Amino acid sequence: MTGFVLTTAAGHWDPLLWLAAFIIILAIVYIIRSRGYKKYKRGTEQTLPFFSGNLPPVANIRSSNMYWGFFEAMGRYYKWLRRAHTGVVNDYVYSFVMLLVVILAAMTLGGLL
Amino acid sequence: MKRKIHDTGLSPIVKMAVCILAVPVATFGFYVALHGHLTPGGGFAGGAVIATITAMFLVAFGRDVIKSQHSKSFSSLRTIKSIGITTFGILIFISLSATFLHQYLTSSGWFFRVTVPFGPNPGYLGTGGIIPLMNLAVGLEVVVGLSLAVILLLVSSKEGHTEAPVEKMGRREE
Amino acid sequence: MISTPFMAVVVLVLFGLSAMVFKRNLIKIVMAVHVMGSGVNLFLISLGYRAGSTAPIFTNAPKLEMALPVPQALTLTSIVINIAVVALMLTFAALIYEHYGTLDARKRRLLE
Amino acid sequence: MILLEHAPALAIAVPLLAALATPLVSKAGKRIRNLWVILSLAFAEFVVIMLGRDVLAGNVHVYSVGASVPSLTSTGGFPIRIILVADAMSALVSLAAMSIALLAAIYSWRFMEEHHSLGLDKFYTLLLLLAAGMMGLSLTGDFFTLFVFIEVVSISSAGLIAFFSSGESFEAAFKYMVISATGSLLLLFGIGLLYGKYGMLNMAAIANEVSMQHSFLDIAALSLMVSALLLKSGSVPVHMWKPDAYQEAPAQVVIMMLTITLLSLYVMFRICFSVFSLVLPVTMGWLIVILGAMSVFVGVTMAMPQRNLKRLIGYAAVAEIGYVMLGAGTGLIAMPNVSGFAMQALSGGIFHMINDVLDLSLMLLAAGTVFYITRQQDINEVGGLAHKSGYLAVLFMISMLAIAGMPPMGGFASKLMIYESVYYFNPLLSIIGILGSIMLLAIFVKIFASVFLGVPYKGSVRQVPKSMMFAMCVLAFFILFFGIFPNLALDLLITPAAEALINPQAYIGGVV
Repeated sequence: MTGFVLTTAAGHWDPLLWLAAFIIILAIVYIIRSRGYKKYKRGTEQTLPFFSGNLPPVANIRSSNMYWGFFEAMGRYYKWLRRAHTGVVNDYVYSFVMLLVVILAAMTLGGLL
Repeated sequence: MKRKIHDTGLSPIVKMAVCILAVPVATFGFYVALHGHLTPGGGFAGGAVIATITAMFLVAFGRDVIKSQHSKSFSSLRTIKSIGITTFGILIFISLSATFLHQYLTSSGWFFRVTVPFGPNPGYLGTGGIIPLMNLAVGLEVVVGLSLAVILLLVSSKEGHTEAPVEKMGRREE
Repeated sequence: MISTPFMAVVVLVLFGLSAMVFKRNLIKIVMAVHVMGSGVNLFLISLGYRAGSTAPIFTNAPKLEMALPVPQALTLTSIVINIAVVALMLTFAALIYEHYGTLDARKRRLLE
Repeated sequence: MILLEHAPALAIAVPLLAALATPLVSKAGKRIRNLWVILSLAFAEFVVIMLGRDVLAGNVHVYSVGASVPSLTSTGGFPIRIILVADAMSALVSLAAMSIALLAAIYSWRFMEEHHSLGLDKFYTLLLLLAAGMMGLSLTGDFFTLFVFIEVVSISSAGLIAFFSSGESFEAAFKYMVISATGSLLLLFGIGLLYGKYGMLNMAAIANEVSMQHSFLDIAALSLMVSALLLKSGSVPVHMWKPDAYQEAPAQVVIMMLTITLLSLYVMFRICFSVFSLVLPVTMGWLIVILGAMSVFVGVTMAMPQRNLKRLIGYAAVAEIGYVMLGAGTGLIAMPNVSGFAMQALSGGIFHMINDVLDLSLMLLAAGTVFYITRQQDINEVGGLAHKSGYLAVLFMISMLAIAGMPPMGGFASKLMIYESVYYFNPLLSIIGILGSIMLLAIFVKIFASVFLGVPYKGSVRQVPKSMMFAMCVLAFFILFFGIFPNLALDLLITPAAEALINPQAYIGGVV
């Protein structure tokens, strides 16, 4: 076999070493878990997750508003991004023509330098 | 069955003319398809010419000709269509002896019995290799494909809102 | 002086592109694609032009100086492909009209 | 062996013949048609593997269609001949494309069953036509055949996008078709320019000529072709058709469209590296790298607020294309003497091309299965599925970690190579790439949490069929394999492909 070390130009990375470390850490975690209190009664309210007193959530967190903070912070950028992403075919062709013009200009200038 | 066909569609003169015309149109379409590599045309154009016959029959005999055998004929038409296109597929593999699409029939005199030197000639069929065979396969597929399209357009428009002019012509006659 | 077919090609292609960018109606966009396609085909044909030559068909050819057959073969294929593309786009436009009730490119349901 | 001699042409002709014969075979029954599709694709996969092994043995595999002897490339008599060239890079790409097509066919056995009213033989015909087009795109050595196969691929994938005939799918298919038609027409215009100047259509023959005289015409033709191929690959300014198309198409068709984007990137690199390498101004490399960085950033930021899962994966695909362009573009900038970091960037980019296809395909198949078993479309109604189908949650987790580039998965090795080499080249680009990876992980953690964790799902859930599970497990196996043994994949597949791209003389020598 050609060995398992991925030698990149600036160093190397050994996946098997990483796996070995991962398994060792899993073993340690399992040991810590197994030393826990074993005489609890399964299936009673003892096994329910503790929501600091109030009722457990009925529905999941709606997936769309998990990162609302991020959208607030980048507000102006997202406003511009939403405006740029119209679903209209004409704007698709317009951006393609713009790309073509930019590449043509860059290549001709590049060619002269 | 006989009486039902005769009362719809255009006048009997037109029906007779369409029946007579069908033969020359078919031969011309077959000619265009077969001589694809010599004269302009080829499989697609020849098939389209032959497909006009179905359109002519539909116009002359009215739509009810189709209504009677509605769904049964379509599946058989589709099988003929796919037979045609599959022969085209097989023809790609035929010349596997040398390489794909190798024109090993050209001027080998086997199929068209004429060996033709390279250069201008008075239009022998042999110069085409397997192209005439491919044109025939594509022609068959296009004939059935286009006539299916015409039939489906007419049949489906019946449920649609437009009233086909052919219908009114027939009724006024009785 | 650039010979006239190449100028016609530039006009056709630019016309097609500009119609696609500015026209709102879906059918007009399909027509613009077809116009651009024929512009590119004209360009391919005019590449193979030789002064004073006949069509490259061997059947009792009057003389041996013939126009280049290869661009004409390319154009044939490109025309057939153009038909298929335009036919497909017209069926989509018809079905969009059936579902949306309008052919305006701005009325769309697929948002950003 | 006759099979090996005709391998490139067989790889294209077998799916084509299977596509043409599917309506006929489906008369015999549904199971026979499904078997026919999968067997023909399996045979084509076998042919491609044989071709790959032969090419890795060192020789560029050349096949001229229609000549009396397959390797007759000297143009006695007929000046123009279609020549299929398979060197290490194209063998790698065709192998990836055909295996994804095979998995898509296996996946769609049960996935399409409830849509039989829409006429499944049409679906399988288009699927096989798409596979034949992909094979043609990756093996062709001739510019005009490249244009014909790009059109075959565009038309059949537009037809497949509109397969679930709802209003939105027609709109997505229409937009895709308009964009692909304009792109390929301009590609044909560029090819016409090249034909006008050199009188030849063969890539290698033109590469041989281009080194001698170099004028503005080459630059114009090159930029036309590159912009058309960038459009087909969906990099930033022209990426907007991708989320629409990925949202509406059935899951397994989206996988094949994913491979098409990577194939058009491969064709662009083939043109830049092999054909125009000697005359290429350095600005082309810079253009690709900058567009790559932009598509990473825009793709990731646009994917954040999405609600529809497949649309979100579309934007993630735009970001993944950005990584490939980032890697290979750096290799392109240091083109004449590609050494050290540039070589690593290029092989990192190619390695990421393969990893990206595997990760996103697994994610898409998992998303398709989620919608198959719960019959829902929006991720907000679907919740707590991990209780019902644990395996699906594990597979989704694997694909999520792979896309974000976490260690045990394949994505990590290629992204490590790209970041390291691009950092030495220009730190800002590498920082954008790393930022993109982190945000990709954040997005998919959000999706995983809302779809799989939380309150158990109330609605009725179907059992994940075996064929879909098999397709996903094969993908998961390859992701893990490339993750744990990256240098095995590197030495076997990637470095020969990178070397094949680097020296155009080998590519030209094989043909001319």
